[in-house]
Amino acid sequence: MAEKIGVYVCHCGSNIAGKVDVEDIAKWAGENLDDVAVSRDYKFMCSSLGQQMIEEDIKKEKLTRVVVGACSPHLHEKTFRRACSNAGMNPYLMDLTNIREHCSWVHKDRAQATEKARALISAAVQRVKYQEPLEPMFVDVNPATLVIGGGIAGLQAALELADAGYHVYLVERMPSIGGHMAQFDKTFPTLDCSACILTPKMSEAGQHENITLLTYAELEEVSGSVGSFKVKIRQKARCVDYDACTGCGICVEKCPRKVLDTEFEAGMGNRKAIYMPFPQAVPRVPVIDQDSCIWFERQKCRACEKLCPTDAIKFDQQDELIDIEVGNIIIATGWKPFDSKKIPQYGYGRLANVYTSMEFERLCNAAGPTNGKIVMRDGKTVPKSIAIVHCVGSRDDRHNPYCSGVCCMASLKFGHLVLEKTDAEVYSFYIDMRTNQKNYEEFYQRLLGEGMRFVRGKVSEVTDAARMPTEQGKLIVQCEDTLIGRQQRYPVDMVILMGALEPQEDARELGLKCGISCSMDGWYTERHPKLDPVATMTDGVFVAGTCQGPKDIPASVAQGAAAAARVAGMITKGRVMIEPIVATINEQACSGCKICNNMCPYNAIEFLEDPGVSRVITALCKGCGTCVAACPAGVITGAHFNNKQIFSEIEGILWDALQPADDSSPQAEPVPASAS
Amino acid sequence: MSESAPTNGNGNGKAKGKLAIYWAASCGGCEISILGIDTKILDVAAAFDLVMCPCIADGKVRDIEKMEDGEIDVCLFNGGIRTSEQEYMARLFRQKSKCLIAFGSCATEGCIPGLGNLHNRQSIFDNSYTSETDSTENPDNIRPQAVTEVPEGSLHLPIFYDTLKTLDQTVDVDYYLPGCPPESPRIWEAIEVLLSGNLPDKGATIGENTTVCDYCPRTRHNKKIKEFKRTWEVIPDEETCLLEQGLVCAGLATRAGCGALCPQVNSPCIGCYGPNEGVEDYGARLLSALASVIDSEDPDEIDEIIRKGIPDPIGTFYRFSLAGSLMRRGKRPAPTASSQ
Amino acid sequence: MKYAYYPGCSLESGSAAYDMSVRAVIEQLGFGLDELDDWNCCGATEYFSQNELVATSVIARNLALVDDQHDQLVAPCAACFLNLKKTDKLMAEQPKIRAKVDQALAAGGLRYQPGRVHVRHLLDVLYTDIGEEAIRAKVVQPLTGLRVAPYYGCQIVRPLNGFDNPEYPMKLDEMFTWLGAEVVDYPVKAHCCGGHMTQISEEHAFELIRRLLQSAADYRADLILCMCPMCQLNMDMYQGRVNNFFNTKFKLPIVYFTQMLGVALGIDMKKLGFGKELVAAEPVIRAKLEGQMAAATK
Amino acid sequence: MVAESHAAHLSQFMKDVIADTPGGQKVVHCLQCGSCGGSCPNGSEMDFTPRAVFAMIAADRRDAVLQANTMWQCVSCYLCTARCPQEIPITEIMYALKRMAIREGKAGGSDAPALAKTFTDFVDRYGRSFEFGIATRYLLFNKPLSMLKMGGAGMSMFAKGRLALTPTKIRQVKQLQAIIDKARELSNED
Amino acid sequence: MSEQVFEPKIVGFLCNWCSYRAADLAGSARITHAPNIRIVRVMCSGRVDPSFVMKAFSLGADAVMIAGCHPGECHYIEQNYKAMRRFHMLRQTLKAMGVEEQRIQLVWASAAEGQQLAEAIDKMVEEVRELGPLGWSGNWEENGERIQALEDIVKEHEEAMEVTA
Repeated sequence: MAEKIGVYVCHCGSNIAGKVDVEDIAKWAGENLDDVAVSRDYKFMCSSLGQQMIEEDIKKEKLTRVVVGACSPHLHEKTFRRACSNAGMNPYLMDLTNIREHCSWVHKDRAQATEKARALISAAVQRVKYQEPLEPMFVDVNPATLVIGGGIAGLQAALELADAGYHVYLVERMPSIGGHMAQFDKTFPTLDCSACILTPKMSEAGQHENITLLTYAELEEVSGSVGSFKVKIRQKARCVDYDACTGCGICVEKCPRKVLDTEFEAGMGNRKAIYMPFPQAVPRVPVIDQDSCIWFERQKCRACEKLCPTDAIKFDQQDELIDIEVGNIIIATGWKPFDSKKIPQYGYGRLANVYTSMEFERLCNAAGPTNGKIVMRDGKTVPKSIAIVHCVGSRDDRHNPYCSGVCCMASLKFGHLVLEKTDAEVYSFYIDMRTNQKNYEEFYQRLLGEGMRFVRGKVSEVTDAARMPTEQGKLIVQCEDTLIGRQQRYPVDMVILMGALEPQEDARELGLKCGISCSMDGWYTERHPKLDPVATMTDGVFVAGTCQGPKDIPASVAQGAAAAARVAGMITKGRVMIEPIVATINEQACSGCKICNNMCPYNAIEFLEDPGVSRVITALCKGCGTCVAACPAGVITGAHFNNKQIFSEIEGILWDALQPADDSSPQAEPVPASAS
Repeated sequence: MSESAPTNGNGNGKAKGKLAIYWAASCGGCEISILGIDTKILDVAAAFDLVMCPCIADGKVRDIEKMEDGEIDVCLFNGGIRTSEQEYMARLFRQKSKCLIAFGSCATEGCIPGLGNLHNRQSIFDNSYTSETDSTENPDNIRPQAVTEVPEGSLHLPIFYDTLKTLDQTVDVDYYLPGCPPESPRIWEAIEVLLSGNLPDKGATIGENTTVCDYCPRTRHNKKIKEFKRTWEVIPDEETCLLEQGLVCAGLATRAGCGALCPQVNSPCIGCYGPNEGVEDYGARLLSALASVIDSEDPDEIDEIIRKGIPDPIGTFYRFSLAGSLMRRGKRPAPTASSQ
Repeated sequence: MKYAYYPGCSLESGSAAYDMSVRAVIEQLGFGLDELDDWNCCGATEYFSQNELVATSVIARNLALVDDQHDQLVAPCAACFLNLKKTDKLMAEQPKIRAKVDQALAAGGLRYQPGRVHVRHLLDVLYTDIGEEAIRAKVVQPLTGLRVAPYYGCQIVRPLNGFDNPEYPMKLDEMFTWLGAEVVDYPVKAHCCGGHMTQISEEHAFELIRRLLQSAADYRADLILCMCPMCQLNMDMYQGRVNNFFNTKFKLPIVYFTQMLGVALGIDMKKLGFGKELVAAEPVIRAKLEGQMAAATK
Repeated sequence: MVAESHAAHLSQFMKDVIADTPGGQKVVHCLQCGSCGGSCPNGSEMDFTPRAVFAMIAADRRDAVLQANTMWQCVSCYLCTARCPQEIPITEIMYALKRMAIREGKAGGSDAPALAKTFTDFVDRYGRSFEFGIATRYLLFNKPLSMLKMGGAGMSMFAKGRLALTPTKIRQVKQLQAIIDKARELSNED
Repeated sequence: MSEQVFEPKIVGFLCNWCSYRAADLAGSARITHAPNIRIVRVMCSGRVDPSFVMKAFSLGADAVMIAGCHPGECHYIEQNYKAMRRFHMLRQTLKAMGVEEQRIQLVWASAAEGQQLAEAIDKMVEEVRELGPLGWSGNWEENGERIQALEDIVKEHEEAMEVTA
């Protein structure tokens, strides 16, 4: 039975009509394309009047299919589907073709743009004939949520959800929650003490009845999909009985093995083989670092075990796998600092008094290894001059092309702390000062007033090769002062490298487990950079904080809260709709060749041994269609993107390309009459 | 044409039906396969009068020409259309038959003669008639001519086309019977269907809707291919899927019907039974499936694996189906001049 | 495939010591290096300053002369190495330049397919292809006690070398630890020696040379190892004038790394071209290695 | 990469520089960070640092750039290129500016063009460079005074057998000259 | 369209998540590019069946672009690698049929790369313009002598009839 198709071409004001002859196309479609019953153009098809027009036509003209030529389906597909639904038509019998973003907005020549729009409309008309009614699927949402990462973003998200009454599993790789923020001394621009504002949140999370804290634990595996994820967590062996330990700290005190703390203290201080990373750690349960512990090294010592008043030390503890079920996942895994050794001309690792910014954070932290005294590597000399080098590994195509965003403000903070605590001169070597958040520019002004010196120029090198007596024994920072256009050398005592914020080493790997992707530079990709910044392309997986890109504390907190709000919304609604765009296998025809099974990264294609055929587990299928294209027997169908639909679309899109004399169709032949 | 069943002459007292078998560009193997139905040929003879079968019985074109349109009940047409005479015969049988069946791989998808579509008339003739080729002795460089003048008048030879076409690219076809050749038991099954009167929809392939793998007894695991091997390079293990051993086995894309004869004797399927039901392009399917399981994410390595393992992609993917594929042929330089 | 050798003009005259020591060392290591027949000058930086196409065509002739038996072209001179490598890259990546260079080469009856020849610096070949094990095995005179300052200069390590860090190279440092020398890790080892500036604006060049000598002296180096004729020339020939100009007293021998490698391999110093340098190296080396050298000769 | 569609908006000088430098289109991405000017071993002697030159190119200050000493002070050490965060082929741009200055007759202030010419003349003729000939001829014509200063070192070099008095000539010098002639001819076509 | 300039018709199969959005972005940023590409949206470059490409060629397309997320960034984790493998196999096969390599291109463009996609399209259009029309849909037409020959056969047979009659 022939379809009755309605074609609706939108002017979008002059956005489309300015470059595409929409009236002509609507008329042409009505007259020339098969099965088109109604064809109209209209000023704004997405307006309520435009939608109403479509709805009325569906009812009055008994349309069976609708084609809209307007903007991107990413913008208004839902709108027009709803209109069709309202008129009683299955929404999947509508096709929206993009004659704005892909046509009128990007082509200069009106005639050419019109020709292209015609082809696109023709394609949609051919395609829509073969579209099939589909029913959306719904799944229930498990109200528990997994938050990965116990930094400030993850903490915020966890607390928001827990306070709203929902259960949260908070997984943190380190022995304590707190993240990078716990390492900082002050926070810009307000200069309030980082620990003072963070630790209340940490202990709240530690005690919250709705939060299950899993520290010293990592995500092992995720399966399932939005609403019902099944997650495996690896609880690494602490060698300390979590429940028995009271956190008294005797074990730490008595442990004879000191090791360099490259994590919390950024290599500036030591810790014991059994340790809590810092005094305010949550939970207050130490862990044994098996790589440094004398017992694990040569089966001697056991001092901690002997002295523990509650017998909490368990050397034979093993890693444990914990299975949990959640409805949503929030990833808040943060960042790692750039390895400044990658820029050898800055001398880090070779020149003693070149510091990374994390090292300097610990150096000026009152709870740090020097109790906040700013001294050089010898542990006593107070520097007389300090150079702060911006953009170390940021804004640099050889390392990270992006701006790390927070370093300008962090340098101002460092400048302030140095000026407050010492008599040293502070130079800041910058390319552009970026201080564009609330009260940031004011902070810059403040530092100008405090006498911090600003040199506009990217530092070329830091060297100990003196050229003149005044440079002897100093670190010389060489750069072009671009504001005066001359090469300059600044002899200083200490250099701080403001290293870039980089994605975590295993960000891609974790992303793969959760089914989300990273952009070129390794940060997680959000669903939409402006309008959907915490959702991802995978339903039920959200991102918050710096794992999505460099950002400061206020932005991380805001994102953590935003992600929590999105999850809370899903939980409140109770069920979630899944697009019915999935693959199905015709099991009768399947020969069980097993080409498709490995095609699916979601393990959505199972092999049924008994009949020897494959079957798609609909709930797991994400609808990419890769198996459809791979099936050698052609027995897998991809809903809404099946072969017939796409072939027809290709036919339509090339309606004007076919050679006039095509002798392939026997009917068009001049058949010579046989002798009779 | 397919609305009415062929006349059933099986002792119902009705007149016997008329059966024609014809060959165009083909090897004759299809006729041999018909004879392979053995004593059942007697049943066929009981049901039909054989009005034409150049391979095994006498029959005159002019007798066919004299028939009424639709007078022949069933025509089994094998071979592709390579010359004007073959096209004429295809049209003639179309006109005179109620039910025209593309019989065998050549008629359905072009088969081996269709590989000529990588060339054109000029290059095929050059190759066939030039003394420079080892197998040809033609010192006077004599070429077939479409028209030869003799004292008695002009003699005409059919012209040779640049492109071999399948039967359905030439005339309307009612049913398809694939295979190179169609296996005798499948032929008998098809005849039974025709005799039963319980006909499938027009355009259907009379055969199975599954692939050779369904009949292949080998065990299958994960498919990941680092290297495609040529048949002479390995003696395959007899238990495991040949493709998983690196051999290009076309069984997964090829319609069942043969009973997986080749894989059962340790030889990979070459795809003679053509595409499965509903597949538009056999080669594209096989190509897509094989490429999908290449075990590399490096473009250069992928290219290398393909170049090394599949030096002749057309011969691998389109051995039987080039003429019937979406692309139909290789790029033709320019239409050849009118002289043959 | 075999290695072709492109000595470059300097090694024919001014830097004969480099050439002699390269050949001696290669022979001692049992490695084949066939001199490219009828090679021409790489043009240093001078053609590129005037006409890019002529520059690349002149260089491409050398690449085209490499026969089918050879797929590696080894250059010991920095400028030659960079120019050969740069031309191969330009031809590979810039179709317009390639088309014209093809035409120019054709005028001389030659052809070059970019990428066919791998241009290598000698250090890379010694370090990577011959390698630590083979070199260590042949050391008969360890350089124990000798403080050497490896000097890489600029063009070898930047920007196309692909075998070492362009900013802080280490391969030569490592090689000399194999030989037992004390390697001085001084900060200017990849800074510029002034290149042809000595010809154009010598005061500026003197300052650049002074920085290098100063830093090596600060780090108490006994001698500077170099791997480019121009660097050797600038630091050696001009050392006296630098001293006059700045009123300094540098007396640092500047030798080719292959010369010292040769010493470690036990090759006679005459065969290595010692004595051609203006700041004499032999006394310094003998003084530092005396005891051992005597022991070795026994 | 500069999109073709944007190239129209660049200054004429910028367009010329891009056209004359392989990979030169990167120059439009200059951030003005100054890591080139800061790194240059000769940077303190330059009229304008490379960074400033790029700003001047963008501002179409052709004469000021081509008459400056900047590119002639370049020693081709590639340190700027290695450090440029935008991966601009700075050394190659310096070569391009040298060529443009010579072509447009603006390279007055430096001896470098003369040295370059002397050098390549010898190579054109012999196929090899000839240090003694280059040095004497260049100094004779350009810096007779410094020849006296050089005398001592030159004599020592000679004494050490490091200065050849006769040039080496390659066998197929005709072939080389044919290549050079063809290349000159082709480069004049643009 | 101008008579002199050949305007190639290119069918683009673009991934819904990246390159299709890149084309959207090119639109909202008004990055003009050649109108010769006509876009078919697929959920993933992994959905692109080689037969889609062949279908497009057989129907008269001069070139086909397949565009997906950058390797390692696939919305469906790794399906673009499958697209890559098929693309290479397909390109080799088409090459054996005489279709120039430039007529089938695989492009990676993230949703943020409107500019890059537009450049890739422009570059491809120019390359294909240089190659000229593909004209595959007329590739199997026989020349006029075919009809003549068929008519000759009919006539000959008629004559033969007459003789026997």
